[in-house]
Amino acid sequence: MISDKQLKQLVEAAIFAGEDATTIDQLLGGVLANFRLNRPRIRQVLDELKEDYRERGIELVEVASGYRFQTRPELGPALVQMWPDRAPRYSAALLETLALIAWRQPVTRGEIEAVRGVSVSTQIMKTLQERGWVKIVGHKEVPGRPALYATTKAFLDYFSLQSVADLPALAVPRPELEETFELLSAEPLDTRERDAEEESEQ
Amino acid sequence: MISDKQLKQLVEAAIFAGEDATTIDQLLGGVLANFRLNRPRIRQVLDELKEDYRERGIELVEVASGYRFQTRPELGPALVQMWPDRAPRYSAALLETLALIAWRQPVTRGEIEAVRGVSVSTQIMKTLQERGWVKIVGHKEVPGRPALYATTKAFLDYFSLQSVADLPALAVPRPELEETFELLSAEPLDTRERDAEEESEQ
Amino acid sequence: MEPEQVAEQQSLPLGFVRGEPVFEQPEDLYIPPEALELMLDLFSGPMDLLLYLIRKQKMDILDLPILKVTEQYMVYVEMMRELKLELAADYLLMAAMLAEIKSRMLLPKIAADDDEEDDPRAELVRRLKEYEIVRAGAGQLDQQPQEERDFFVANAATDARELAGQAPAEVGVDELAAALLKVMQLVDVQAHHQVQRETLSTRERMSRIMEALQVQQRVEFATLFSPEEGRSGVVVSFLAILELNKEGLIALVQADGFSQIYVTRSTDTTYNNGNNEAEELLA
Repeated sequence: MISDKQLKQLVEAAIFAGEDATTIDQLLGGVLANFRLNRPRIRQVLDELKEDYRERGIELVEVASGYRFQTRPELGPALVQMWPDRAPRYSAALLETLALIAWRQPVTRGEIEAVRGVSVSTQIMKTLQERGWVKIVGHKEVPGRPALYATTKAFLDYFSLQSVADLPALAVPRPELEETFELLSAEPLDTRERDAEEESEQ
Repeated sequence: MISDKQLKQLVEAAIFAGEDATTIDQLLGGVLANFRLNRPRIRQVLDELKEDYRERGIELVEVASGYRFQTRPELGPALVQMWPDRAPRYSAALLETLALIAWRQPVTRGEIEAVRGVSVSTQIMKTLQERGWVKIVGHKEVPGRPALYATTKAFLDYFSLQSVADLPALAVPRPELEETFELLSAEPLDTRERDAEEESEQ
Repeated sequence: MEPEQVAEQQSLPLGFVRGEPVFEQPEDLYIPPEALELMLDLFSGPMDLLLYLIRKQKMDILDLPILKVTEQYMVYVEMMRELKLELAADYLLMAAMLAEIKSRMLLPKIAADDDEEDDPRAELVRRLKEYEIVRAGAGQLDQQPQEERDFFVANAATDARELAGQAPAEVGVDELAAALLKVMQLVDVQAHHQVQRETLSTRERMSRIMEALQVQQRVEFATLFSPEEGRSGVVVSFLAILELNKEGLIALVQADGFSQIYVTRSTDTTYNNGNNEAEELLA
C-alpha cells in the first residue's frame, strides 16, 4: 500500500527526474510498478500537483509526449539573462554517442554504454534530444523498459545527409589507426577496452 | 521593485532551469540583475524555498557548486526502477583511484599506481574524466611531463559532498599538500582543460 | 585503524565455491580455480590482498607479521601463476618485494642501534598505511548518496533559452564521421571504415518502423514497403523487419494462414492496465 502523500511525492519526483516528458504509462510501469494503481488515480494526483504549483515559478503541463515541469512563461524574459551568449561546442563524448546512436539504432542507453565502456551522462541524451537529432522511438520489452533511441530527419537535414548510410563514406580512415586495428584483430573482443585506450592516448 | 512572491518565483525557476547547480552570484548577475538585491536577501529566499519543499518529492540542497533541486533520498529505490539503465555501478578499482585523486591531488598516474600497487587502467582515467569528476590541472616538471590529476566540483556534486574533507578517511591533513598547492598556484591553469570541462557539461 | 574497518575486512570471503562463501583458507591450502578467479575480482590489487592477509592474522599493520604474510601471499601468487591468470605481474612485483624484506629480516642485524630506521618492513608498512586510507576513502565514497543511484537532479524545461537566442553549438559532418570511425573501432574491428552501407540503412529503417509503431499499435506488413523506393528499398525494409523481430522489438502476427500479416510492438504484459491500447490509438 502507498499513502496519498507518498504517491504524490513519487509522481512528482519521477516527472522532475525524467529526461523528457513522462507519460502515465511510464509512471505505472516504472516508479509505481510495485503498487496496484489505475490511470484515474494517477490523473487525480497529476491534477493535485498542477494545483500545488499554481503559484510557483514552475508549472506542471501536459505536452504531446507526456507531463513535464516547465518555467512559467511570464518569467522567460528575466530568465534569459541566466544564459549569456557564448559559442558552445560539442564534446567528443556527445559526438561519439550521437554517432553510435546513428550506427546502432534503435539502441538503448545501456547498449551505448556497453560499447563505449563508460556511462553516458543524462545531460548528453538531453542535449541530443533538445537539438532534435535523437528521439525515443519505443521501449525495449525487458525489465525497466529502457527507451530505444534513434536519429531523426532533423539530424540528417542538419548534416546534409540523405541517409545515415552516407556517413561511413565520409569517415576518412586515419593511417595511425590501421596499426591499432591490426593489433586488435589478433585479440578477442574483451581486450578492446585496453586497446581503445591506447588509441585515445595518441 | 520586485515583490517577494516574484523574487521567489524567479529564483525557483532559475534554479530549476539551470543545467547545473546555481550559485547566488549567478542569480544576482543573471535573473536578478535588474534589481538591487543583496546576498542576505537571496539566502532568505533560498531558506524559504527549502521550507516550501520540505514535504515534497524533491528538495532544495546546497552542493559544492551551488544550489539545486534533487529528488528526496528515500524515493531513490523506487525511482531507480524507472530508469534501471541509468543506475551506475563503480568498481572498487575506480573508487580507489578516485578517492586517491581526491586525497592526494594534484597527483600523477604513476603516483596513483605506487599507492595502489597496481597499474591503473586508462579506461578508469577516461571514465573519470568523461564523467567530469577528474581533470588534468597541469603537468609535473619531471621527465615525460606526466599529467597532474585533480577532482572537480562536479565530483563533489555527484557524491553529495561539499568538500573532500567530508570523507572522514581522507580528511587526515597532509602537511606536504600545502607545498604542492603553492607550487601549483604559481602555474596558470591550462585553459584548454577548463574549456573542455565546460563543453562536456553541455 | 578503526575497529569497524577490521571487522569489515574480516568478514570478506576469500571467494565463492558453488555459491558458498569461502572465508577460511582450507587446511591443505587448496583453493579451487573458480574461487581464486572470484577472489581476484574481490581484491583490487596486491595491496588489498596483503591488507586482507594481515587482518586475517588479527595483527596491526605496524607489527607486520612479515614471515607469515609472505608465506601466505606466495601461496596465492603461485596458484595465480599456475592458472596463468592475468594481473599476475602486479602481484609478482609485490611478491618480490616481500621476499626481499623477508630475506633482510633473516639476516643478522649488523648495528642494532636505530631499529626504526633499519626495519626492512618500514617502507612496506608506510605504503600499507597509505593504501588503507585510500581503501577506506573508496568505501566511504561508495556509501555516499550517488546521483542516479540514490537521487536524481530535478530539472524543469524552459523556453527562456530560445528567447535568449542562444545559438546551439555548431558541428560539421566531418567531425561526426570521425566520431563514428572512433566508435566503430571500439566495437567491430573487421568493419571499421567499410561498415556496409546496407547495415546502416537497415538500422535507420528499423528506427522508422519502431516510430510508426509508436503511433499505431500495429501496422499492415505491406504498408512498410514503398514500391517507389525500388528493389533495394524493399530489401532494406525486409531486412529491418527481420532484424527487429530477431531482437524481439516487434512481433509478426497473422490471424490465419492466408490473411494479412501485421507487425506489432512486442508488448510487455506485466503492467498493461487494460485500456492503454484504446487510449494510444486515440492519441
